[in-house]
Amino acid sequence: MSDTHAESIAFVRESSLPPAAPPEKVGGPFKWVKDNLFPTWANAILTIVALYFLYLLLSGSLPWLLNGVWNASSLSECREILDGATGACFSVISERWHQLLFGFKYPSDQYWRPTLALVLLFLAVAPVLFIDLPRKLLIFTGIYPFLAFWLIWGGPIWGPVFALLGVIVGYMVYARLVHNSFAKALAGGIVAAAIVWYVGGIIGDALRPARPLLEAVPSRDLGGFMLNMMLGITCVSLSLPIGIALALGRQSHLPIVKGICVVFIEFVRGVPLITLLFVANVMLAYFFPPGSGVDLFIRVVIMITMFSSAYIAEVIRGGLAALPKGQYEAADSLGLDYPQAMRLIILPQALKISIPGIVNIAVGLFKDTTLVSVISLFDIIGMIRGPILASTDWNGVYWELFLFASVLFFIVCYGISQYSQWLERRLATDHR
Amino acid sequence: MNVADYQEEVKMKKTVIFGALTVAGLAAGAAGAATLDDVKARGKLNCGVTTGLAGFAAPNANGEWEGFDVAVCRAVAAAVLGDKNAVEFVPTTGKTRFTALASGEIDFLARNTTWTFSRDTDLKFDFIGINYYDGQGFMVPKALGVSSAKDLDGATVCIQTGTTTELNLADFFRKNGIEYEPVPVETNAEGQQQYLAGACDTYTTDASGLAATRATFENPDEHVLLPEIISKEPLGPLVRHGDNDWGDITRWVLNALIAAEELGITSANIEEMAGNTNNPEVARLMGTEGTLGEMIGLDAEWAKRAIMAEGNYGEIFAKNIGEETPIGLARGLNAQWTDGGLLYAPPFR
Amino acid sequence: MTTLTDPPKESFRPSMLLSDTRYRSITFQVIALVLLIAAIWYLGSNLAANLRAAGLNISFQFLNNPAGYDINQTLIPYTSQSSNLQAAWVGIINTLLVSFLACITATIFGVIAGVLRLSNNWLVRKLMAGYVEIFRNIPVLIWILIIYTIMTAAMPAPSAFRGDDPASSMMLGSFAFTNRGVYIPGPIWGPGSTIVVATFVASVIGVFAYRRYATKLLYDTGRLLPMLWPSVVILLVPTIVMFFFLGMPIGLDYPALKGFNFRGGIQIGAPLIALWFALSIYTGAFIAENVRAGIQAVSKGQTEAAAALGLRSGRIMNLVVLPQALRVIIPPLISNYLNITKNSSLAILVGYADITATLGGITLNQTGRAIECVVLLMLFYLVISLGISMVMNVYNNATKLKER
Amino acid sequence: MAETAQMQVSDEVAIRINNMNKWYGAFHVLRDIDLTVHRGERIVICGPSGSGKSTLIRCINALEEHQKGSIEVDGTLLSSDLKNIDKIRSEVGMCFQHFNLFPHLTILENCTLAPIWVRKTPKKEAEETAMHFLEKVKIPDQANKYPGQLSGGQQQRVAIARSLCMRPRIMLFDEPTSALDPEMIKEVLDTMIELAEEGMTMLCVTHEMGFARQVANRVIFMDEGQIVEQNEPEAFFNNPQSPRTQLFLSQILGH
Repeated sequence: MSDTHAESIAFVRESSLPPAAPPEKVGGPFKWVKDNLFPTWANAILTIVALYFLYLLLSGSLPWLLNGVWNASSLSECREILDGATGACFSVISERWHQLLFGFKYPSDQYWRPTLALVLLFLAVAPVLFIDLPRKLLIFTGIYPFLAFWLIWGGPIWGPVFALLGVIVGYMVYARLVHNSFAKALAGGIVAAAIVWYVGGIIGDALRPARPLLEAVPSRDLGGFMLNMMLGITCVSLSLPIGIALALGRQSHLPIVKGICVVFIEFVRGVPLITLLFVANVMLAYFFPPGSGVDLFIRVVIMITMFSSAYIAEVIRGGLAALPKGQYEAADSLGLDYPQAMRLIILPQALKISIPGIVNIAVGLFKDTTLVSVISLFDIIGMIRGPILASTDWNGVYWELFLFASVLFFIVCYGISQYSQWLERRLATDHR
Repeated sequence: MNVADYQEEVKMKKTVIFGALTVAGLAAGAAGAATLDDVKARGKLNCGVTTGLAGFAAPNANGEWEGFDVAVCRAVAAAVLGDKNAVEFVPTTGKTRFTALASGEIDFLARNTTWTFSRDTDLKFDFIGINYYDGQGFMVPKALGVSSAKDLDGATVCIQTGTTTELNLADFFRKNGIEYEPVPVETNAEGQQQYLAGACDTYTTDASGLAATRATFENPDEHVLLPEIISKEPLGPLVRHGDNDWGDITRWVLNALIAAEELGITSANIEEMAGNTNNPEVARLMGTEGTLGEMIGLDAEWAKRAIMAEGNYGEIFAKNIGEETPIGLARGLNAQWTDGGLLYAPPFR
Repeated sequence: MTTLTDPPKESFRPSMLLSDTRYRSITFQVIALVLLIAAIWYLGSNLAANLRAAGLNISFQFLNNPAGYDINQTLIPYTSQSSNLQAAWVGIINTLLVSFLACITATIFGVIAGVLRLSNNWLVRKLMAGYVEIFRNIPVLIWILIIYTIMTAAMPAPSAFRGDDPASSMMLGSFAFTNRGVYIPGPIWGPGSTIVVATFVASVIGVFAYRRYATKLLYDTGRLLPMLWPSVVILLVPTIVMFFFLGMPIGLDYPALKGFNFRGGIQIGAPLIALWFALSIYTGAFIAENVRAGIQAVSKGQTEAAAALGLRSGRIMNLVVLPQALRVIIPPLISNYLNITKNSSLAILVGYADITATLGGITLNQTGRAIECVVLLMLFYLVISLGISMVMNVYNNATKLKER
Repeated sequence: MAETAQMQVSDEVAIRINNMNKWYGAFHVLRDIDLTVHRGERIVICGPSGSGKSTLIRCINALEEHQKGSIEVDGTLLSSDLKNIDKIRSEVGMCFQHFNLFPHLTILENCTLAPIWVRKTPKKEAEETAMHFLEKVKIPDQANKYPGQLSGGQQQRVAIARSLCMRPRIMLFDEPTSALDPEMIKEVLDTMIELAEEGMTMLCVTHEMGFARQVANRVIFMDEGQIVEQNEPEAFFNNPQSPRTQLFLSQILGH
């Protein structure tokens, strides 16, 4: 301590200092470039290497992209137009646009149906994705699966209507009984729904119109990117409840229940999806009662759902494990029984924690739906590798088609992962 | 709305009763007896074809299937259901075709499949005849300067997996004591891509398939088929083992197409032939005489409809793969026995 | 359990099956077991009925029959006359080979990209972010197809090397990059080569021994020996000396264009390269994210604490940050390895003879034994996955933070 | 104050624990516990960490299972019958060290959840009750906030209100103040004192000796899973008998 202060250590600040601006820096783009691109020698070399790489990439692809031909009707015509110059033949995309999106067998005058279903999909998932939207919109989310089913497959409207009615009645019965006992409510709901479905089936048969409003389309006529979307959405939504059940089973204290879940999860996670698709393709039909003939689309949905439910179960299990034990104890001490505690306290929190993980699984699964092309379903890759490349007109246009498929997948997957990151940030700042 | 759609719809309705999971409707019938009943109840014939081989089975730009194998499917549908368009074409790969048939997903497989002993016996199928006598050949670029398959020592060979050609290839090179390196491909399109990129020196498959493939090249003249045919490939449609009635129906539809050519019945003159003919066999075939249709559980005009669907064998051949088409195949072994070929339909009696 | 003060034993009532915690769990488990058995029985009886109807039977006899087809890349002896079982072994070894190679390169790609994503160089950071996002968001199947197409369409065919004025030539006269694969010189093992190899192995052990000794010396006496140069010397000098002393017993076999293809040396087939590279670069993007997350997970406080203790930045990285980051990185890394192994089943797309392509592909097609082949196939992958999971568990337990 | 409190103790037995034993595997956590709590009694349990105090009170509402001996709460013998367990849990409220509020529900929802789902109270009535108790713990204005937006002391008071909404006859407190900052301890203790003055039967595991002196009518000292000493607070603090109690008290009061 210096002499000047020696006489008086005591000090009282009478007035607070006003905040001052930071000292002036050398600003401008030049400084930015120096700081971010050439701060050290090693970094400068890295920058130059990166620039060279970028140059190679762009000089290789840009002329090809920009010089693309959009209005030819076959590859040979494309080549004529290009006349030896580098350039893509994007006309395959415009000419086969519908086939790439809907497969080659969906009735062409009905393309508006899957398109409308896609548009409505955004409306249906919006309240799920953005919690700020009014909760009433969830009603539409509940109706959507039946609506979409009817739009895409067509046929008489009574099927989806009674299916929906069954669900509604079942839910009403469940909601009425759930205050008493979850088990009774669940059983009651299922029985009520089954009764409605049964009666509805009979009524529906009787009411069958001479000509359905929407022409029926068999599921093997589905194809293209639409098939990827449908498989992805159907399987992820079906596998969520199964995944939750598996996760709860795996966390359970009952050794047999736990054992069954562990074996199922580890088995499914241990084998590649493609072998499961082989099962769907060559084996699963043998496991259904003779003569039931479940078609390939359903068999594939079953196997992919099994696959994703095992992965989702693991994510949710992580969420369950991350919850503090106190939450379970608090629920117990208030006298909540197991279904109540799970439904009201544990699962809402565990699912919230698991959302990013579930989204990751969903993105992965959506990408993996391309594997169905290996078992001769005509998804977008199946269309490219099959009918389009096999046709005399477009034999040999790989890059344009694969680029197109890549762009589609990138848009969807990148969009979902950006959403997931937004949600993660939001949940992090949200009330805990 | 036709009968087929109506039937499909009844099926769809029932599934809704069983619950929401069964979303897409029942498809195939039982993997047991009475295929005919199933097909009739469904109103559609489920016919397995390739995923795309020009001339044999490929969807055109409108998504309609066309080709040599497709025509056989349509003839069967016309005979059984009275509508040549009442066919659901199920594309199958080399891997999936047999399971699709065995599991009842398809009723009839017309996918240039080679008739072999083990497929007929061990895999429990019945080949109902031969619609194309083929043999495995090699295609090479002219620039390679190879004139015989025996010169291919050390070559890289593109080969479609899951076919008998794969085994024939191994046998051929083994027998001649020369080496090769296989490049397995899944589809004909990929085989073509690999071959054109020079990733293999030669592409081998059925000679008819090679011709069909070469026809789609930018410069077909730069490629030659080598003279050796290294295998017998009798290609024929097949059905499940055990349903002999269904086997009979399909067998005789195919025979009717072949016999029609022999007897000079074409889709153009068929009405005339049916109306007034002195040839008793034609009359039996046309259903104006005898009860052949009844014997196989169909009506009298079954064969007439089958022939009217896409024409007789010769017409089908000419329209899809004949010399006038880009595929450009000569009749060769596939000529009528009267012309020195192997086609020989048993008598309709 | 039973003492006088215990609650009096109530006589058993059926309602206790549901209301009493002691019986309730048994009740549920019995129900679960019954449902499981019923499900298995149902599926099993359907299977039996269907097989009977189709006249098929389950038999593994076909494994001993000759396979009849050829395989282009085999590490173990195989001809078309070998059994289907041998073909399956070829497939298994090929699966393990491509998985192993891809795991190594994916790790390299991933670590580089992950570290560079944290670089303070803006351009590099963005470039790496682009790499990660593009590769993560496009299906691996498309990548495999694209890379295989690049391999076959963009690389020269062997015929391009032919002629007086060839369109392509070999690199350094000994490496040939063609659309059928890469041909590199292979070793020829002469007499005495085992001694050279043995010397090399001994040197490797020697390097580890030296480093261990140096660390021990540091701990015991505080003397820090130089590490890098002695290691290099120990590694190379004895082997080189031995090599020349024995008269250069190991030679190189250079590939050369003979007939249709290059012969000699080591051939790495195009399918293997395409699959290897596609899996590596795809999974590398995922690993990059893990690496980045791992490094970021080590809290800044750790670095500051280490710095406050006076450690220099290199040592901070080695002694404090990396051990903690690895704890975060390695579990997802191993599950990425698992994914590589499972994704290698897509070999079928490029015609690489892995287990899915041999047993699950050609053998299945040629014999028609679908159920048997698929069951064996799943069994193989299951064994591999469980094996890798076991390794992961051992690692997790070993590195678990000791906490109360 | 202590005297007025003492007068509310009735002869009616609220909890009777007889010769209760508990093991974690081979580890003997609770050894021959005998304890009778009368209605209106306020008992403070203290002891070094790991002495089994928390385990003891967690056994009372069956959060932990005991292996030997008996526990009787309000005349109901605790058995493995779920109905028994549910009955006891709805009679016994519990507050935890870490509050264990449900973070995804608002304060009000936290308080109405159990009355609605367990007691089947109509929602409106449950909300009125909840507001009543929230007023009592002096945070009615926070009813629509989420737990994460409240301070620790407020959260613990909500936790107490949440328990009270079930109208329990007995309250268990498991170190309710040990996770709190010093300035928040008082607000929680005040709430507890108020509760005690109303005659609530309370079992409280805590190291707040001031609270024990002021409110408790019995202090129990546990060590190594046994009840070592119990006495009225004055006697307990001023004249501990067992050497272990003396050592413990000297350590926590010594500075």
